[in-house]
Amino acid sequence: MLYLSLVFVFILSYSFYFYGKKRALSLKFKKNENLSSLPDYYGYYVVLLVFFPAIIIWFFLLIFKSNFQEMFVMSPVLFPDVATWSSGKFGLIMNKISNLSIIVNLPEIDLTVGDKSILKMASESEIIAAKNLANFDKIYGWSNLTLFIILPVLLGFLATKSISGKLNAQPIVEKIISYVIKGSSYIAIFITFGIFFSLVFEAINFFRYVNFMDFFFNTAWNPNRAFVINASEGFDQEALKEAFGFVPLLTGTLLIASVAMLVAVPLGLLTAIYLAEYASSKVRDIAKPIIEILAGIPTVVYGFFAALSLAPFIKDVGEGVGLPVSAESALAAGLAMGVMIIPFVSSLSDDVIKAVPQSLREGSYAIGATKSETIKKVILPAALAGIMGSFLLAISRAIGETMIVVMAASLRANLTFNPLEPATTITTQIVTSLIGDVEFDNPKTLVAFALGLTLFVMTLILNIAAITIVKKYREKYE
Amino acid sequence: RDQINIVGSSTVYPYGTVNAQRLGESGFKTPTYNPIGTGGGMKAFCAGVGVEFPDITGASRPMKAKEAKLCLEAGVTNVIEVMWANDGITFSHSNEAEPFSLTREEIFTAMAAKVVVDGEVVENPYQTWNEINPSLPAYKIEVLVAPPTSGTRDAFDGKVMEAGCTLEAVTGSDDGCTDYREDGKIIEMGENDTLIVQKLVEDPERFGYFGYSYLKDNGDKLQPSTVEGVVPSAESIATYEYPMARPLFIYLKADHIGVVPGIQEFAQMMVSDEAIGDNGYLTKIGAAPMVPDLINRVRNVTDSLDAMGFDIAACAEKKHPLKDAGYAFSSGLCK
Amino acid sequence: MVDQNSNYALQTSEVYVHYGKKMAINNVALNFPKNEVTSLIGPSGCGKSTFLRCLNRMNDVIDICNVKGKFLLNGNVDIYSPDIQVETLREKVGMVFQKPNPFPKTIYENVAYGPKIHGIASSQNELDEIVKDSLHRAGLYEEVKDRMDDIATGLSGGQQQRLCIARAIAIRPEIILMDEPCSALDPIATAKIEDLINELKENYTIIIVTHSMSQASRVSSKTAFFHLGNLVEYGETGKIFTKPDKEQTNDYITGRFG
Amino acid sequence: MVDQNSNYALQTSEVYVHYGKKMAINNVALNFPKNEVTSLIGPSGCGKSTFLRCLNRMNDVIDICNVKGKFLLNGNVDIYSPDIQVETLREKVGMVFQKPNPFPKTIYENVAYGPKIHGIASSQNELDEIVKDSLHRAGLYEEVKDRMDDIATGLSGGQQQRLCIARAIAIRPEIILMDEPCSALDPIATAKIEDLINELKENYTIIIVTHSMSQASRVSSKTAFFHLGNLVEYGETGKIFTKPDKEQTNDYITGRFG
Amino acid sequence: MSSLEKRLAAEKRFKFYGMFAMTLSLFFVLILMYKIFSTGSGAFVRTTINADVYFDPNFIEVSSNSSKKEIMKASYVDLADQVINQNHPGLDEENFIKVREMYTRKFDYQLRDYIANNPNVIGKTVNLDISASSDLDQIVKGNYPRNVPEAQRKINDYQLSILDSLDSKGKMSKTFNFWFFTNGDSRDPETAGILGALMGSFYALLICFSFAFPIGLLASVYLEEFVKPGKITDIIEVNINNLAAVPSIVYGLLGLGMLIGVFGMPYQVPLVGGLVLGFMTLPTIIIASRASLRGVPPSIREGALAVGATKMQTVFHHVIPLSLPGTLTGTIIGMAQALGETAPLLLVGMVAFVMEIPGGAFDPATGLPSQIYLWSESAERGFLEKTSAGIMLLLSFLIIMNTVAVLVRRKLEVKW
Ligand SMILES: Nc1ncnc2c1ncn2[C@@H]1O[C@H](COP(=O)(O)OP(=O)(O)OP(=O)(O)O)[C@@H](O)[C@H]1O
Ligand SMILES: Nc1ncnc2c1ncn2[C@@H]1O[C@H](COP(=O)(O)OP(=O)(O)OP(=O)(O)O)[C@@H](O)[C@H]1O
Ligand SMILES: [Mg+2]
Ligand SMILES: [Mg+2]
Repeated sequence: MLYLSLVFVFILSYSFYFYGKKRALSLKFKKNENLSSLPDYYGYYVVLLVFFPAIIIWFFLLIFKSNFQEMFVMSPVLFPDVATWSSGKFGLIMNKISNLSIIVNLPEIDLTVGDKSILKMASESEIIAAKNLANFDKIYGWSNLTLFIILPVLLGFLATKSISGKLNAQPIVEKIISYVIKGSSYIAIFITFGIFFSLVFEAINFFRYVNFMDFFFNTAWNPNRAFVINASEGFDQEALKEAFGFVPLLTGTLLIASVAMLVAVPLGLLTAIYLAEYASSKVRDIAKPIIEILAGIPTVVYGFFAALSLAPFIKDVGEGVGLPVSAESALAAGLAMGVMIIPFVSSLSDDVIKAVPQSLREGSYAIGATKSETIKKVILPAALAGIMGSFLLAISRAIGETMIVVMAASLRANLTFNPLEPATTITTQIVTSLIGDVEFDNPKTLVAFALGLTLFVMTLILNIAAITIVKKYREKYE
Repeated sequence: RDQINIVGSSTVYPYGTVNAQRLGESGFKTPTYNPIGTGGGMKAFCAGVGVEFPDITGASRPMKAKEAKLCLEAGVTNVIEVMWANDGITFSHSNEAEPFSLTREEIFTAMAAKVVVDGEVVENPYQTWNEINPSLPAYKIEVLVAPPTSGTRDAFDGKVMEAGCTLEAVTGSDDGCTDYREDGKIIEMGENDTLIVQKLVEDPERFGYFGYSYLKDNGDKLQPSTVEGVVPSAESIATYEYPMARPLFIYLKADHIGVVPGIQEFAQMMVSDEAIGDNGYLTKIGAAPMVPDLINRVRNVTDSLDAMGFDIAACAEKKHPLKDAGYAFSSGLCK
Repeated sequence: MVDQNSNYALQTSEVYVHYGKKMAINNVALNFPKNEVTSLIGPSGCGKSTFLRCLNRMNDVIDICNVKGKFLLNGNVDIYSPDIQVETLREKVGMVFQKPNPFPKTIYENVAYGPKIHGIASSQNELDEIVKDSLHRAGLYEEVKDRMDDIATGLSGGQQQRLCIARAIAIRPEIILMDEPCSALDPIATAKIEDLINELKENYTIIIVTHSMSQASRVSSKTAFFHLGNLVEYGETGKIFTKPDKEQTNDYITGRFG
Repeated sequence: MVDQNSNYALQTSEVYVHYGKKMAINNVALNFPKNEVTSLIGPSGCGKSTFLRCLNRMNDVIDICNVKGKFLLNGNVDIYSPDIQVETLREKVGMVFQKPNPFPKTIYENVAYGPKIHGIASSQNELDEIVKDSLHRAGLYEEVKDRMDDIATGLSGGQQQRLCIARAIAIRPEIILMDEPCSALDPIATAKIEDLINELKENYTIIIVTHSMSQASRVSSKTAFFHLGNLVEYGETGKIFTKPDKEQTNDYITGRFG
Repeated sequence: MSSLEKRLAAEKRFKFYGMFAMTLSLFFVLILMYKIFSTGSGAFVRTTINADVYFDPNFIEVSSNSSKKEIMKASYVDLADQVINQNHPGLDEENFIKVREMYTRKFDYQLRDYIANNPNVIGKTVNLDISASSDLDQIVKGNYPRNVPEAQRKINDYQLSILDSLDSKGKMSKTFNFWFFTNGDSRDPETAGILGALMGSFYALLICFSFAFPIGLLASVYLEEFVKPGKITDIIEVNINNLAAVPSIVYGLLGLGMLIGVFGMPYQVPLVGGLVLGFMTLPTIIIASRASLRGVPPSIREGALAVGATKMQTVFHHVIPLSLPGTLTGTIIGMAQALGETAPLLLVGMVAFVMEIPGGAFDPATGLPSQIYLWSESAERGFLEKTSAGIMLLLSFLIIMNTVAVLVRRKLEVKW
């Protein structure tokens, strides 16, 4: 019903587009009126006048349905003390009534045990309310449908009638569309704020326990030290100081992400180049989607692969040449992660390389450049911005990955740049902290928010730096 | 909403879901269970009364006073505590290797950052088990442990590391009893027990600890060490003779009973004989039943929906009816 | 028939080119004498560019383009033989395209690109010299000498075209293929390019596609007239423009065509 | 000074154009009489394209391009006024670019695009007719009539240029700006386009950039000579080519320039 | 000449590197696929025990003319016990329990469904393949060894002897496990299916796509085509790049804090899961889309503008179609990632035990990766192969999704 009506809106809008355009054209040709806008715009004009109200109605009906129900059902006649109920209780009773409303009119045979159990616990007035609700739903459904069909159609016809040569539809339509487009890009900002606010309060709570400086400059990460001495004294301040040192997480993140990028950048970029420039279109058509699968394999698989196949292998090799390798190593995690993000580099770069105009290639070949020279000197520079974008996505993905790290590199924070040792990353610690059994306001849990916020601010700074640099090097080409 | 929503501990998850499924088979909608950890579960559970909040939370440790406070603040005043079984933490390794018989002190000595040697506190010098006790095999010391936020780790630290701690005698405080050594012998893993099992199989000299149910299902691969001479089994865990046992809980939101069908039935089923009796469906997958008087008590609770003295307001003040009852777990209640 | 005559810089015979199924060149045989300028003329779409692009195997890069025929460089090198290095070939046979296609790099780099990859310059100074000289010969130097580090795509149409000429001659090819090199140029710039061509032909062989009869007669000694993919007539430029053998040619040059 | 004279299709004055800091047009004032053809000539890089692109505000799309000046359409419409709809302007002032830029769509769609968005055709048949007619006038129809559904970028250089002309005239603009429309065309195709221009000028105003003096004198009644961003001279074509007022102009047309 | 040889050698090397890189990437796919397939294929068959089932009217509460509803509601536990007694005559009570454990616990459901489909079978005897319990199944498939001491096995010696005798009578067989495709989750591995999770993921991805694709496309169009570079674009650009680097779990926090906490959306439902995944995918799409918008040459825009198209029309008619392949690549990759993510789903409640198959975006559901994660965490041996099979299904889902996108992408790609 809900979905059907949505589909209906789209079909309706689509047909009104043609209707509006047709009307505009007939004005122009049959009545010889001068149109002040391009004919398309009259079509869009009608569409917008149909689509937006319809969508708004749709949302309205969806969101406020429960309010209407409540208004109708929760009458003080049935529930004299309804005014005194807390909203939680109100919601519960409402929920009970709507559960009941589905079953009150059913014959005995159709009732399941669960139905019987709520029937048994329902009061007389609740059952009456449920019956009311069932009736209400029926009426509401029908009235919705009519409202929903009639209003947009009516609006559509009115809008179409209102079309005249003088009506300048274009600025109206473009304004609306440009608001939509603008809005779309502002969503990114809203999401950013959303994230910021989801993190900041708990992060502040964390910093009430742990000193700012200790967090950022301590070199030991050992949340286990954060224990309560006793009820009155709270946390052992000395121990807290040593428990949350951000530095080893940062180095771990950098270490593992670098290993991953060392795998993904050359492999991905070379693959992209091969696919775009050398491979036949058949090979490209097949290989590209297959490689894209790498991005979708659940990370558990990579985790098991890294932990049970790669890590022991690295260990054996390492011990073979006399290097001390731990069974859990940043290398194993980084390698697996690198494989995972190959398609981010390969597929996206492949696309931007493909988009470089053919005439540039020809220009270079004509000078006697080899393919590889052409690629390195002409094509890659021309596609640089896009390729950088793919690196950015890849590294972002690498930083965000947790499962592989937990499984293959352990959770031990280790201040090292030796990839043969265990290491852990910021994100991994965020996840582990969040889903543990520790109570919510323990710094062990709260640190997740502080870590999240730190990471957020860090990448923000990096991005600002990046954009300032990139702006200097951006090349436009024809 | 007519479907129960359970959140909470991943330790309780296997039991809670089996029970949920049975409830579903008996004609209710099958409840859903989100394993977001005991802490996360408590937070969601205590967020308020109303259909948008969970009805039940599973916990691998008792509710803490702080959590009770949170519940109270959000108006969740009627909570029923159902302590329904016990779990044992086993210290296991591959059954390809020689069996181990350990004491808690030995485990502590193998794992702690600082230990006492000749009456002095020193950095842990031990590399192999037989250096600690010559009767043990000469395996390298390597233990896979759960992350610091895990309940299993918490329980293990409390029951083994603190109990076996030798530092106190020298330093006079229990500081550092739960500090693991940081020389790579202790490997912190995520809460992925399947992986830990596989890693243990790969390297038979490694140890790991996890819930009893994992051992049950991986009997072909793993063997538990005896601790203080006791083999972990349903009986030894139920009686707390096995020292690494802990109780498991579910908490019901009383205000939701009657609104979302099946909450009471769920709890009743969970503590019924079919579930945690000798051959019960939960017992079979690793839950260890409780001693009879506790069972009777909890069945009473679920039948009458009388919390039997558990009161969230009291809990917020660290009071609990069983706190002084002398059970091994009593001190942890409403801590 | 191709005869092994080394007086010819390029000899072609039995050339057929197809784009997919569409035929673009139909059995053309044409030889290009050394150190002379040959013009290719003919109505738009007749296959001049296509033919020209065969001569340095530029058509290889178009997937659907299929080239058949014999092509001999300097009387002995089969340019379509598998042994041939297409890069060397193109180093020897330079090309200026119909649509100017400067790289999105600086003006300097555009010209320096070829000499750099071929290692023509032994020092930075020499490279600078080559760039300057090439730009100068293409008649562009004065206009861009202060903007060497600007991106080349910001040049005007005619400037771009001259830049592409400069780029092509910077590697000093033996043969230069020019596809309407003066189409976007004013008379003066055109005259400069024609001077350049006259100067170059002392040492190089030049093949030029042009729409301007007068240009053809000014610069070239031989002219080939194409029509609908066929080589209609070939001969001394003077003869072609004064008394062609074929009716069609006559029609075309007198503008009475079609 | 712009005087409100409706005999002019376009009047411009005090036009300055800068690319970033670089000046490209320096204080130009030029009026274009209705239903006549005006040629813009001048050496490469002198700002002809730049000036032309001001007339339909095409320079708006180049970020660094900064246009100042007065532009009046039909004696009363200020084309740079904020009220003006640039699309309507461009519908009235069509343009053919120096480098052919067909859309990577089919040949048919390339031509049909303009009429479609402007709702010029009332039926599919009429649209077909417009497309056919436009291609025909641009002298391309015969060559492409069997390939209407091929992608236009597969056409030869000259074909692309004629396609762009067809595309521009398909929307029946009042003024047509042509930036070297015949640069890639052979004499016959050129003649066709010149015929087209002659035909169009009955109803339309045409401004054409060309490098060919002969073309300028063949098609245009007025000629403007640009040099280094300045308008050097403007007048009757005949006069400009026979006895120009300025030395510079004389030098240019006699080819003694630079 | 030697310089040319060097260059050609470099060319060869470069091409080889490219080929090598591609082959290596493909090889990784192959290895991972092999890993998954080798353990997962077992989940597609299940062990069955052949038995003659007499649909004894005495043990069935319904008759052949009962309505389907009645049939579905009745209990068949007694019938199931009866069948086992008939198949293994002479069991005492203790052994009966042991033998019962060899059959699937949902045996009675299997009987029920059979009757529901063939109501007139009552009173007749039919030869049926009855699903074995997962423990038995694992023994038969060799995933759990027989030769460990009895105490370490879930199937004891007595049950093994029964198994062997059934086997020697040719009563053990294997059938295709269609339950895996038609059931929701279950804690009995033999009846656990993927459909619930599949639908959950489907709805979530649908929401994710409907949110992220249009918004991503429009946002990139705005940034590339409509605003002059300046402060605002910089802010948004930094923002988007930054969002790309936000770990997925933080998006989970956002969903929990904002969507559920502030906007009061329900917990556990694909609507919220999908939106969160959409937030996460958005930057990927925007970044990819911007890169490909930048690749559209300005001359195309000028061509359209010159015939009087508005900016809007130019963009929508010419620029977007040309950039769509790149946008689609970003979408494919972003969605692939979204399909494989567990962490953000965890926080909005979509990692859960959910048996019921969701009927829409507002029903409690779990997703494919969550299901895989949950199974991989389960102690029961039978879930091991389910995990891999689940992954196989996820990959098939992914491949279908990709194929559609690739087909669309190929249709849109114009060579020029
Ligand atoms: N996008 C641009 N960015 C910077 N400079 C430009 C740009 N376009 C043109 N110019 C410069 O402005 C001047 C005038 O260019 P314009 O294209 O108008 O010349 P033109 O007269 O059309 O020459 P041609 O006959 O070669 O096409 C030239 O010096 C050119 O280099
Ligand atoms: N890439 C291509 N795909 C398909 N057909 C093509 C392609 N390139 C050229 N053609 C066709 O081949 C024929 C010859 O084209 P060519 O470019 O050689 O003509 P031309 O003589 O150079 O013409 P112009 O003087 O207009 O440049 C034309 O009909 C053209 O449409
Ligand atoms: Mg050509
Ligand atoms: Mg120009």
